[in-house]
Amino acid sequence: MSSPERTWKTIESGPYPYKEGLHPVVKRNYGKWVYHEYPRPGVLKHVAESGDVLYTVRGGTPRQDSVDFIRGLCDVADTYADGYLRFTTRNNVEFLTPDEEKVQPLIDELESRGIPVGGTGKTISPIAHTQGWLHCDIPATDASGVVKALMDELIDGFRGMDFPNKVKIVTQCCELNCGGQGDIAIIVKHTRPPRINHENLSEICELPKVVARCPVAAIRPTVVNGKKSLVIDEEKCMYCGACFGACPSMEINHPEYSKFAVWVAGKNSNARSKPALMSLVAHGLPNNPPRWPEVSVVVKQILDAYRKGGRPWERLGEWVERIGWKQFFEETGLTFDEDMIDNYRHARTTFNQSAHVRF
Amino acid sequence: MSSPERTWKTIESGPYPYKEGLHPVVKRNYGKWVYHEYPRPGVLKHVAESGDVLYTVRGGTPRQDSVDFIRGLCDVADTYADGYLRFTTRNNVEFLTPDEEKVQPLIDELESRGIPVGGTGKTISPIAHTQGWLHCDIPATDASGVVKALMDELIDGFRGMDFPNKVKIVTQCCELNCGGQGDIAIIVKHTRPPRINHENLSEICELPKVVARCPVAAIRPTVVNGKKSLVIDEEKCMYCGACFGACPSMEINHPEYSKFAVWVAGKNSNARSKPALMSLVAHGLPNNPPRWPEVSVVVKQILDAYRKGGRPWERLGEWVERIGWKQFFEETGLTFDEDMIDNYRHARTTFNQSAHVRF
Amino acid sequence: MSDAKGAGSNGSGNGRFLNPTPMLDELESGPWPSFVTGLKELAERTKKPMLRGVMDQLEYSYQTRMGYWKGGLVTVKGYGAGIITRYSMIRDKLPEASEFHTMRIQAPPGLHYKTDTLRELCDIWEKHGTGLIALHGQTGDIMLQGIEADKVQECFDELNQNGWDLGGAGAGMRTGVSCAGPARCEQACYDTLEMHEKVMKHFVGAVHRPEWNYKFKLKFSGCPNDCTNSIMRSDIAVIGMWKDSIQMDADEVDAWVEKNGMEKLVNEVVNLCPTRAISLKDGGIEIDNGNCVHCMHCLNVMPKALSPGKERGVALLMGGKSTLKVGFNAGSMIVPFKKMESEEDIEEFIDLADEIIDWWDDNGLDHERLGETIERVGMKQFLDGVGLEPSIDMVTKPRDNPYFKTKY
Amino acid sequence: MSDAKGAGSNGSGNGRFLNPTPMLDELESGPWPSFVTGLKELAERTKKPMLRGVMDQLEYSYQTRMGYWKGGLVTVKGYGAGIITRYSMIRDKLPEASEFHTMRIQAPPGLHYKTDTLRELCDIWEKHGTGLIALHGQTGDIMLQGIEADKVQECFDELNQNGWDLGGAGAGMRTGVSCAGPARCEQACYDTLEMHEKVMKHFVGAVHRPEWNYKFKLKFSGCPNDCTNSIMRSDIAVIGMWKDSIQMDADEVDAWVEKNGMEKLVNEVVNLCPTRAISLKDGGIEIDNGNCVHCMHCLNVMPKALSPGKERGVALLMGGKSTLKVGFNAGSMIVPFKKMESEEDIEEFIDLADEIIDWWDDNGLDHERLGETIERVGMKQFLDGVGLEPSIDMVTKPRDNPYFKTKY
Ligand code: SRM
Ligand code: SRM
Ligand code: SRM
Ligand code: SRM
Ligand code: SF4
Ligand code: SF4
Ligand code: SF4
Ligand code: SF4
Ligand code: SF4
Ligand code: SF4
Ligand code: SF4
Ligand code: SF4
Repeated sequence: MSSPERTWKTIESGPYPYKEGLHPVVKRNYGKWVYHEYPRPGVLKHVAESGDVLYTVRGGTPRQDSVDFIRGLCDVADTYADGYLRFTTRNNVEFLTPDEEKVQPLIDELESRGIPVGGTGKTISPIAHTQGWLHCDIPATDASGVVKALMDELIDGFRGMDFPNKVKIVTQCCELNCGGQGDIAIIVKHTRPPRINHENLSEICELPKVVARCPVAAIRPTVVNGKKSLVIDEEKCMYCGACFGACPSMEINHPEYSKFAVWVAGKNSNARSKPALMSLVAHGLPNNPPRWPEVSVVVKQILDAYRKGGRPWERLGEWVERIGWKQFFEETGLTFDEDMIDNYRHARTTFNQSAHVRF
Repeated sequence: MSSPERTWKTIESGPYPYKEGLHPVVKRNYGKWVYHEYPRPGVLKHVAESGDVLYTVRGGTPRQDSVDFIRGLCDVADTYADGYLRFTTRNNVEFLTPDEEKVQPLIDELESRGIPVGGTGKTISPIAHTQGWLHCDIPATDASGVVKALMDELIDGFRGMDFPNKVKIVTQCCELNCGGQGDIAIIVKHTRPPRINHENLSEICELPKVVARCPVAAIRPTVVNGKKSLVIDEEKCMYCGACFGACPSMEINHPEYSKFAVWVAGKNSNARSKPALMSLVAHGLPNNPPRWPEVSVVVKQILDAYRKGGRPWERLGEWVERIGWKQFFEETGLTFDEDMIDNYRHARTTFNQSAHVRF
Repeated sequence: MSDAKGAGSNGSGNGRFLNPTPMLDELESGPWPSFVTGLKELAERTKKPMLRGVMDQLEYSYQTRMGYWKGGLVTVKGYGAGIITRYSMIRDKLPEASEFHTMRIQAPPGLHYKTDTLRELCDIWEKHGTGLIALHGQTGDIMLQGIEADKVQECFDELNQNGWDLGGAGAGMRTGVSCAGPARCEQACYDTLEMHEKVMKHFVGAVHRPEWNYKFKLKFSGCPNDCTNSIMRSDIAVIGMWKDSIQMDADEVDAWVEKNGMEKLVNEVVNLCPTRAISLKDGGIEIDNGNCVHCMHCLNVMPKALSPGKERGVALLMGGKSTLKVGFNAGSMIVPFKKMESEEDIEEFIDLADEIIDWWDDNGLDHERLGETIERVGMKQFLDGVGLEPSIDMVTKPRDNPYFKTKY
Repeated sequence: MSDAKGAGSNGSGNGRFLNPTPMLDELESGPWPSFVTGLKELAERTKKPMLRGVMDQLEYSYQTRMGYWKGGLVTVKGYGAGIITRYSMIRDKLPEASEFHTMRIQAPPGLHYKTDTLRELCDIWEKHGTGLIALHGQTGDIMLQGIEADKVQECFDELNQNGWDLGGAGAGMRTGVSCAGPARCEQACYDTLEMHEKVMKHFVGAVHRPEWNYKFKLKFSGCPNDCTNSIMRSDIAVIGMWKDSIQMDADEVDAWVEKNGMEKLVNEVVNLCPTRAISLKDGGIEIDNGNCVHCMHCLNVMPKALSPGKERGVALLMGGKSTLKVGFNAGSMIVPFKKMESEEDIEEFIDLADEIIDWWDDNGLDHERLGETIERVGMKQFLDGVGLEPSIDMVTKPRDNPYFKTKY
């Protein structure tokens, strides 16, 4: 692949050096910040020991950016932010400037370019993004599309700051969950066992590895038409798709039987309550491109109830914890069903081992 | 076994009829009680809708009673309680009377007979009892003895009412725990694998049942000196003694290697917090009859710290929950060690999956 | 210490019936009533050799730190359970206690006795056995401790003629336990004694002739204080419950505050409600009953002012058991509320219990308790199997992993 | 819908380069910036066939609700990872996107850029690849999306000459993520950017030549707010921590109360402290620091008045990972506090991380993350293996079952 006349000797440099990209005000006050404020949605104001002030204006991006889009961001940064910009851990772009007067023009410029300003404080951050049909080899849906469709509907939440606390939403184009946890998560849930392509399985996959990948030991070796292959015990299989990641012949994806599930109450921060895992609250939603309206409906039901019922600083899961899950289902209009009762390895620890009950 | 001339035909009557034993005041106000008070330690006062009042005087027993002792209780009941008495679910005896004037003489009579009066309200109930060396076929220690020795030391706690809340203590003469859960539990903990008696194993035990009893699949069939027998994978075995219950040839008990462990923070009631499982806080204590002084020391350390630190109504586990386990170990002077980190089936759910930490 | 002091000799020495038991004797001092003293006095009075033998063997256990009983099989006509058989492993050394069987007798629900009844029981037992009785075993039986195999049937017959029946043992239904309940407690939400009696009468055959995978226990607590520890110790825990609002007597709330002060009201009532369902109002309190989880705390603190609601019944928690194999397992909420007022309500419970036991007996492994079967097979399968509707009350939260099979 | 509309044709029709993509086009409306619009504009401007092919294939995916990429193996000289290889499964139908590989590039810690740097990157990428860039991947890489295999090396060489290096993939160390930290946040308890850079430089070989059981991730959050979600997404989560007392500026507390009122102080600060470590005092607050669990809440609400203590460093949580096989696993506290001020402190961390990775690589199974290995083998064994002392900080409570092997 590499051309023979290559002369460059690779430098294994690791991360790109961070110092180069720091705004001078950042450099001067590095480690010396004292507090922050929210002058308005989409804007942070950080004040340093030195008295220096730094404004941050935050804008949303599609994450799958074109060089044109990025060059546009650079133009904005050059004009309003001394030629520096940063990205957040959640795909937002941030422009840093010490000049208060530049803030409003900067906002105007971004909005005029179609880049919404917001996502700070007690609000909806943009939805964490994964690859989907655009690039991944195992997706059952498209991440960018789901995110775009949903953010179109949640844009007021992104632009405002009137939720009880931050709302972190994630999407995942398969059950491996590259997007991590969130207050709300939209995740593919398969509803049928993989169909096995016996033709090519033994040629392209390492059989023992595939067998080992299954969490419930549902896969056994077999021979089909004289070829080594695998067979699935359909009683055991719960359609997780782990085997598909190990072997493309274990075809788990299906236009009809790869549905959506919605999860809530995940939390990564340690603020107040401990970090918490997400819980399943809706499933069987159709995988319905290009705008997945059924998903939006559920997400909005949840957000509405949370916005109405949550107290200041309560994350979504903390709100549920306070009012109880029964109330959660009542207020969101979602329906609890038997599949939501855990039956996996630590199921017992989720049973209500008490007489505590609400009526 | 039954003699040939037997003429009686068994009546399968089940529980002894309860109505016969109810005190007339109880009968009259059955289901019509309104509230209770604690006039003094060891005495309850229940008041009924009708205005009727019922005093209960509670006394401690050894549980392993002689007919003489029981007849003595009957004498007391005949004199002071209209010929009725009851036992609590925790082996205390209770005398019921509507006459306030009888209460003090009743107490005096009991105490003069060596029956301590107490155990009500926020206090130490007598220790729940199991069979031990006196009767069981698998005990590593004696329950009655441990209880007697400890209660001698805790008698003030039984007689007073100055704990934050009730303290329920249990002992267990093997790891099967017939005594259930408590705020404090004293339980045998074996520290070596069973020694197998290959001589008689296959004669007296069903091998597959023994194999199946092991929770960690440490037992395999083997042949020793031409006889079918079993062998233990000592890497896997964690000395639980489950196999011994299924087969006396799996000799787990040992004068030296059957130690004691102390557990705390079990809770059965639903009051305030949910029922909770006990946690291990001390182990490796010697099985030291006839008075097991090392156990008493630990129990008293725990009780002292709880009495000092607990707030009104806080059960022992709730106190720990509030102050944190780190503080518990500091205040009791006990030492946390690696064995106290769970490594069993649901271990992960006990890990501190957060950055929450006290210094 | 392989040689028990004085063991095996025949009470020679200090002119007393018993042999020396120096270690046990150390348990005679101290303020708590001593079972050793009780045993010694009983033995000295009755001169029963079995009692001397038992004391010798117990002393020997204290010296050697080992137990010396082994099991066996003794039963009464028509029954397969109820006698816990004990043969000595050191009968050649200490022959007097070569047998020491226990008869488990079902006590009256609530454990209320007339003295006549107890005296009768003592007399029968002293006649056939040692005269040693445990009041009560952890499963609620009267345990008559110490009888020879060949006396068991006649003893049982006499007991049975007086209204007593054997309790459970082995892989069957076990003896039940109920709390004082309506007999002496204002918190009772149903008649624990009546239900206990009726239900155990239904299961009497299963008590006497065990033929399931393993034991099965029922306990009856009148309210969520759970004075029978049913949640941790019974396959089905029947716990009193109410469905409507806590009954509040506003005057008594005022009286309470008058007497105890506002600080105590806040610190010991308001602040300790687990869901913060209680708030201050007009110098008293207001309860958000929709958010009350029926923990009992406020009712415990102010029993005169607060009582369970009027719509009363039971909650059923299933799967509680002790440590064996899986570690302590607390029962979990399966039926949050069920009326329990009439015969029919009890019948309905019995039908459900039968259904559950059938399912468990079909799906369980040998020596596997209900809770273990549910955990292994899955709650969903259990609910399907016994025909119960899933509800959010059964779990603390919906599942946190996607590993489930769907129907659609 | 097996026939993608217009797919495979060469942009004939409406005079534009791209083929019709009716479903995708529906994602062009609405206020949120559209990746479709971005992609279309890029394609129309650059006329890169690969982009047209990708749009066609994506449209086809939308129509058929299936994905059509499969993996392969492409790499650069000396490296075994960093390129995510994609070949089309429908290349005969849509040949223009028969290859669509991604180059993962390690971004600067903290994700701060000079515009020059970014423009340079864009230029290089547009030269060799499609011009489509994800800023950033969930693991923190810059993802240059869409290049052919035979252009990868030359593209990499040019990038590398400009200071860029590839990120991780496969069973090795992965690219790190760090929060804004001291660069733009007052809560940072250590220098997340510096530590990220140093540590990832150490592991650079393990990033490029994966040879462990499975992937291994590090994330650096400056404080327990954990703005990198490290606890759920990294095998070792490095989270800022302080050991002494929260620094309080009493005047600023007063100013806060002045501005926001006492009610808000109680409702939003005092009452929300998880351990109730905060009490009212003299119109302000008092913090029982021994009972503070470092949750950050009070500091978040009153950043001007409260800051982390002076004795700062990191806590290390281990075992976080996503859903595969075991369900989401949150990392758990292993090292509650470690100074992190000097080069040596970073070195010490690296030594520990090496130790842990060695243990995991020795004891783990294929495709088993650190957290899974710890769960399977046991925390005690893990601690023994890596030479760490057990502490109560590691668990929420001591074990509730007796199933452990003792040493005595
Ligand atoms: C910029 C960013 C860090 C970065 O290096 O890029 C960041 C920046 C700040 N975070 Fe964060 N957080 C950032 C991602 C996160 C994440 C991770 C994520 O979004 O995926 C979390 C964990 C979320 C979770 O728990 O699932 C996170 C949990 C917090 C919290 C805790 C909130 C809570 O109550 O649970 C705070 C405290 C607060 O809100 O005052 C916080 C506070 C802050 C502060 C106020 C810190 C400061 O003093 O400067 C910063 C401004 C927050 C704001 O926008 O309101 N940041 N913060 C990230 C912006 C993401 C975005 O574009 O939306
Ligand atoms: C007599 C007895 C029931 C029986 O049928 O025999 C009983 C009787 C009462 N219990 Fe109980 N409980 C009895 C065993 C229990 C048990 C089980 C046990 O002891 O093994 C528990 C569960 C313990 C646990 O959680 O591990 C129990 C947990 C309670 C509670 C909840 C305490 C808490 O805050 O957690 C209350 C409420 C209270 O104390 O006000 C309570 C309250 C009461 C009241 C006040 C109920 C009433 O209004 O009459 C009775 C007097 C209590 C007292 O002595 O202070 N009873 N109570 C049992 C006496 C046992 C003994 O001799 O010590
Ligand atoms: C006598 C008694 C202890 C006592 O002194 O009170 C007792 C004694 C024995 N229990 Fe128990 N259990 C007794 C109540 C309990 C309880 C408490 C309860 O019922 O509320 C439990 C915990 C609750 C539960 O059922 O889990 C209990 C949990 C066990 C277990 C562990 C069961 C488990 O699933 O974890 C075993 C082991 C077994 O069944 O193999 C066991 C086994 C035994 C055996 C049969 C030992 C054996 O396998 O040979 C003991 C016979 C002792 C004897 O010589 O009399 N015993 N056992 C209790 C029965 C008296 C009665 O009938 O009233
Ligand atoms: C590109 C990216 C999603 C994105 O669009 O941002 C991604 C994409 C893939 N992930 Fe991921 N993961 C990405 C971040 C994550 C994260 C988040 C993180 O790193 O913080 C997670 C959750 C945290 C974790 O590591 O557990 C994640 C958990 C997984 C898993 C499940 C791991 C597990 O133990 O549960 C797999 C499956 C596997 O490794 O077999 C996986 C596998 C994959 C594969 C390689 C699918 C496969 O096996 O073929 C995907 C390649 C997609 C592609 O075509 O580019 N990816 N993956 C992210 C990497 C970009 C980058 O380098 O910056
Ligand atoms: S979530 Fe699944 S489909 Fe989506 S990028 Fe990750 S591995 Fe691919
Ligand atoms: S989908 Fe999951 S459960 Fe089913 S065979 Fe594959 S790995 Fe096993
Ligand atoms: S705890 Fe063990 S030794 Fe004691 S009575 Fe129960 S089974 Fe026997
Ligand atoms: S003692 Fe327990 S772990 Fe060991 S072999 Fe016996 S049953 Fe198995
Ligand atoms: S369980 Fe409830 S009803 Fe029964 S005695 Fe205890 S407090 Fe009373
Ligand atoms: S019973 Fe318990 S949950 Fe209900 S209001 Fe009273 S204290 Fe609160
Ligand atoms: S993790 Fe802490 S230090 Fe880092 S950006 Fe978030 S709040 Fe600031
Ligand atoms: S940091 Fe959290 S735990 Fe500590 S005092 Fe503040 S609110 Fe309480």
